[in-house]
Amino acid sequence: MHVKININGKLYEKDVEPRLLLAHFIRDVAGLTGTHIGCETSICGACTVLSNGLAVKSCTMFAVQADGADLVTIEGMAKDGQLHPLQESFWEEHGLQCGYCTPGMIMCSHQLLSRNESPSEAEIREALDGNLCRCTGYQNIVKAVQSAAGKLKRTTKVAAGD
Amino acid sequence: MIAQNFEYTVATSLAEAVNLLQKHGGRAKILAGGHSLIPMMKLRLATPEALIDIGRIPELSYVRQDGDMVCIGALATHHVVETSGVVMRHCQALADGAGLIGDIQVRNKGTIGGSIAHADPAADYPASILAFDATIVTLGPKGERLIPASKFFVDMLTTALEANEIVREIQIPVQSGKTGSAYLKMAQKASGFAICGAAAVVELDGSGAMAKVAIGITGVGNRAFRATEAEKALKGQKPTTDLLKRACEKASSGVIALEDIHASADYRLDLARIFARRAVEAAIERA
Amino acid sequence: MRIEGQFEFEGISSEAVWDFLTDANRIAQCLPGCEKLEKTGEGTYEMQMKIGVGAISGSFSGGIRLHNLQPISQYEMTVNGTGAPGFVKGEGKVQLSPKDSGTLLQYSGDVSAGGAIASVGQRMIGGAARMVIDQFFKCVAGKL
Amino acid sequence: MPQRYVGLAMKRKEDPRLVSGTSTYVDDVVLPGMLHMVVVRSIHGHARIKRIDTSRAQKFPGVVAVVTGEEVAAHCGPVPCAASIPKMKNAQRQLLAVGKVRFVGEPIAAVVATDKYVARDAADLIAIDYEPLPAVVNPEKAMEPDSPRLYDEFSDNIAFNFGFESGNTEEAFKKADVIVKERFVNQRLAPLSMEPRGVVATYQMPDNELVVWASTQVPHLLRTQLAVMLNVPENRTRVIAPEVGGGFGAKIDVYAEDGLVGYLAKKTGRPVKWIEGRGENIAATIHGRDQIDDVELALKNDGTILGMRVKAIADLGAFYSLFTPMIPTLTGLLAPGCYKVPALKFALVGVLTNKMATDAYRGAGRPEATYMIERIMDVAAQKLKMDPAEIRRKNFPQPNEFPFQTSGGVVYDSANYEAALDRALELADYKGLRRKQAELRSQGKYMGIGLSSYVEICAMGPSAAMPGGGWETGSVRIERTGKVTILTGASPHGQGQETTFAQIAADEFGLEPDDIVTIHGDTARIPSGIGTFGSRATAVGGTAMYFAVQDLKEKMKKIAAHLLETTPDKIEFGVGKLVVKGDSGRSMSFIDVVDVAYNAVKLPPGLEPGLDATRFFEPSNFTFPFGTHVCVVEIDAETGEPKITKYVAVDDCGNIINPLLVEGQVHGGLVQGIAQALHEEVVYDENGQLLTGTLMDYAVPRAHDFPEFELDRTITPSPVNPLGVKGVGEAGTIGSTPAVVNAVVDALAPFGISHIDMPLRSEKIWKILKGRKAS
Repeated sequence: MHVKININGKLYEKDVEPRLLLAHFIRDVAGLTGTHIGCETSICGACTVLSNGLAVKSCTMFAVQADGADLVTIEGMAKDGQLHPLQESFWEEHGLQCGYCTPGMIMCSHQLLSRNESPSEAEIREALDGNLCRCTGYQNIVKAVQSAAGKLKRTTKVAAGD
Repeated sequence: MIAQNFEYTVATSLAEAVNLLQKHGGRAKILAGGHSLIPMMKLRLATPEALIDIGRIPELSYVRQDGDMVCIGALATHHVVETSGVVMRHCQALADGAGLIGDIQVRNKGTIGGSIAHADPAADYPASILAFDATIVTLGPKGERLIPASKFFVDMLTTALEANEIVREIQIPVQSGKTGSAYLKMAQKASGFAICGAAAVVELDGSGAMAKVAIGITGVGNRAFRATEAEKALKGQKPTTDLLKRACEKASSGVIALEDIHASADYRLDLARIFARRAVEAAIERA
Repeated sequence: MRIEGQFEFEGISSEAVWDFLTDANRIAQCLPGCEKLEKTGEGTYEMQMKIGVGAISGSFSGGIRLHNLQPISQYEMTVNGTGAPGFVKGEGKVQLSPKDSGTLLQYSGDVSAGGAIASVGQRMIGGAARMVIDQFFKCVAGKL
Repeated sequence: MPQRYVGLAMKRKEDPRLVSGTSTYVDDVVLPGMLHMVVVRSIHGHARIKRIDTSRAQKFPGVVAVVTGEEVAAHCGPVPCAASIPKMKNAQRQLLAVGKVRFVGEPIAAVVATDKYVARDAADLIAIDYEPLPAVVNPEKAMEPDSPRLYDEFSDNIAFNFGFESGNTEEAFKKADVIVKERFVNQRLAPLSMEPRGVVATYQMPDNELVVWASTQVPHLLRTQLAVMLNVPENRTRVIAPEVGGGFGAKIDVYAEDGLVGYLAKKTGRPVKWIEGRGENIAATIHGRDQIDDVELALKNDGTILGMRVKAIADLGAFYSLFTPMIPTLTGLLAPGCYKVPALKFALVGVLTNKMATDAYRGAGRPEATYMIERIMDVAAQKLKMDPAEIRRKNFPQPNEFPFQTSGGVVYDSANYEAALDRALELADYKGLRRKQAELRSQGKYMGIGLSSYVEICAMGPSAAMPGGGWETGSVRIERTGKVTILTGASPHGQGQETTFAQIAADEFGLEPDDIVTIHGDTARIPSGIGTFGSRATAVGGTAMYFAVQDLKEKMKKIAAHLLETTPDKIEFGVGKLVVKGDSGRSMSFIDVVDVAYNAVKLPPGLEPGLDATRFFEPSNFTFPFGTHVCVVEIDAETGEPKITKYVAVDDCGNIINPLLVEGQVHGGLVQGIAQALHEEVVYDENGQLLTGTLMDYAVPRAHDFPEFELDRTITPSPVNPLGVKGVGEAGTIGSTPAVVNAVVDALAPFGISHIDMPLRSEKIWKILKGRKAS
């Protein structure tokens, strides 16, 4: 089946088997290897991307389901060479060690902050239920999300002329 | 990680999906959010010959109040259900349950129709669906059918849906009077599925007595069930700590409980009693 | 996983139940998803089954063996099947006793599985086995 | 020169590529013409293989090769084991099973095809006829004479016996006022790095050049083992560990798939890739722990320890992986914990069962020791009606007693155990917690406070104690432009050596960390090395690098002295320059000295050009970090569910290069140790079926399972290395497990409980709450 998927503003199209996982389309067809695969059962969240603005696990979708969708992957977060505040905060707060879960963590945190601009610690911990990290013990990830929330609010305020 | 190949068709309407199901004669599956089906396909425990994708039928993802009914389209995602003002106002337990399914990503994609049609014995929705006496509206070759919740969940992974039928809508009667509802669960640590989940819907009369009590329990048996004996013991009574405790002792009577490495049958049965009572207490609190 | 249970055949004699349950051709009529059942020896049968519980399903080839037959009160049965998702095996004892005007059937045994089924489906194996067994006996009662 | 970067909480140099998705893990390596391998694995715990029919798979379009056991065994050596114990049975296995399978997940056949989807489909077409055999999964049953035997050639399943006695335990127990005993079980765990294993290999004739990309902690060890296993020249073999997504010990091992991919690349003449699925990862990547310890402790009435006896059973699984037999012996070394235990008897039996092999998992042998000593200390305190803090304090060696020879046979380098205990108690408000506990108990609520004072063995280690050597290498090269390149054999997988090594070198040279690049994980670029495990990267690898830096500094001082017309001992390094001591006006810039070294015209007579040094560092001893953790739990009185409400960790890992990274290591370690106490367990049924084969059943902890940890530290430098560092990679894991279990047992003290086995699932606690009335 022929699918067209827009990823980070660029259109990728290919004839694919219906069973091709979206995660494999992103990695193998589009060559965007920042999206990782860490489990088989929709638990670990390493493969999280935004599909039409919603955080989804790209290993639990077939590429054909995303035909026509707009995706954002970790590679699409930085703009003009400038890291996204979430990426910056993960760096500053040491919210990663081996880095394998990090793209998924950032994409899911992005979803959280788009729905809740100042989440509490408990809300952040709950929101990351679908993303496993084996290195950091999560504490610095929580801090990173809090820090990014602050930065994003400031940016919004500046943009709004506050 | 890699599913067996299958034929894939996008259905543009439910009627078309029903036709396609018929064409494949039981060897096709409906794909909505895919969160129950795709993991099973990747492990090759499910090997459907064809998938009929109803995920693109736009008019099926709604929550609205229609007179004395809350109507939820089969494709409403858990996130939509969790955050719907209508659901929160009229059937809070369902929103509670939706918010406890999986995680953000799963709730963004998984649908209420897909979940109840899959009828996992540890799914969250069925407890509330039963407690609210919901009606499941289905579409099949012979047209629409209204299936009461009490008849819908037949057994483990088995519903009253015919092979050619699809869930179209879930209808929940708007609760009258001073009614509250709540859903609580103990999640299995790895999967997040319910080891036990309990939904309670309680209506209080002017005197503070429980005019109506409904308790649905999931995760414990082969299918979700109503704790009818506990309900009977509570109905018409004024809630006291002692009464709630005694009545909810009956929440799992007669149930054959599931058993796995995460919880024994005895534990599940006791959790049913504990969570039934806690859900009733929480529902009263909200009434 | 240990499972046990019982089933009541109301108004059906133990002889009738026994005859049915030890006749391969009739067993085949009620085994869910049974596509082929062939007698290969005294009390042993080969079979092809497509077992499905909801969305989960698989094709299995295997056999049934009936042993320690004590007409008309009890026998033992071993069922096994192997397929792409792994294997399933059940070993158990079936006991018949008259009850009122009918027959009470009690069964107890072990169900085990291997491969993907075991590693993924363990929480459901006991329940699914009970469900399949129950369907089977309901079908038997219907045919009698 | 003042420290400008060592001790600073610097952001990591490796992170920009990791947060932007541009880093390269093994699965991101794509080569022209690359084939994909899928492994067919045993679905039985124990069975004979009667027949394997690969004909349908061979014919499947897109399939390039299908291989089975006999063929591979004829060309490749077995899965390697580097550890050895006197008189142990040789339980090694071939890369693909020959004749028999001994655990679920054991590789039986491999398919390579042009596409991973095709390879997966073809794998389903391989038909294997098994003759199932009775399995044995319980190590005590496996030791019985009539148990099913895993190896026909062995008389039983006992792999080895190991033990020692120091001091006179018999006398100690005779003299004792009190003897406490308990059985402690460390359940089986899955290391579960988020990046599963993966291998890509190419093999090029006619030079017989094998290049392997692998997710490994030990590229150089892997290279040697692959060369031997595949019979290829080691000096034509190159191993690259690109970005490695976590290891936790499991990526030290050399696996069957590593050899298979290499063999198939050679056989097909094309690059081959294999990426492990999570199910394969849980079934066929090494497991950790799985040890039973029967412990007896002899004490005086005042709480003084007189002696200890341990009978340990280690469930090794079905075969030996790289270090399998060695790991449980480490438990003996650390059995006394941070206490004076004058007499110790340790007897260990290693047992073979129908499960995946165990090996080093974060802590490796030391968590088992710490768990048993820290639990038995609480059991003793309960019996003697002493406060758990006081019984610990009573038995600590004092700071002036270090180096401290233990009855475990090791010499602890340096410590002040009491200081860490006091700080932890203060931070946790221990007295206040005890008051609150009494109050809650009177209301029928169960809150528990658990302590764990731990010591552990880090900086692995002296070569005498390490199969394959315990040294590490560091090479430092100053480029002509003055930039510094560090090459380290301590190949990281998340630890941040690119940053910490740059911090150390920057301070030594008076440069900026941005001037310094640390290269790792490529045997063609790094001359030699061992790898990162056993909390050794900074203490051993960092020290090697530090010594190489000193060599270069000496050389640069000679050059500067020559040109500034003084002697090298009068030269010191300042920021960006070399200065004559006490005469800051006389100096040469760093880059000018470098320039002289390379232009080689103005060099002092006899000095070679260039600035490049390599050092091997052989540590004289391990290092011994320590600390005290305090855990507070509350128990749901109905469901039994335990909830951690407070966690305080005071750790001492010697000097600190980067506090941000140290905290990160502690956080991660805590979560893994706490998860062992509460959630994680690899479960096999009695037939050897793996019941926790996916993340739907194996519970990796999530963010919401934890409170915010409160951390502090004491600093007791190690005398073992010039940096004074001890290592911190495993401390959190080792210290936390007993603290949690002690807290839960403490919460349930009113029920007369002295022990509960891990993991502390709610149901186990519920049974206690149900079974007995609180006193």
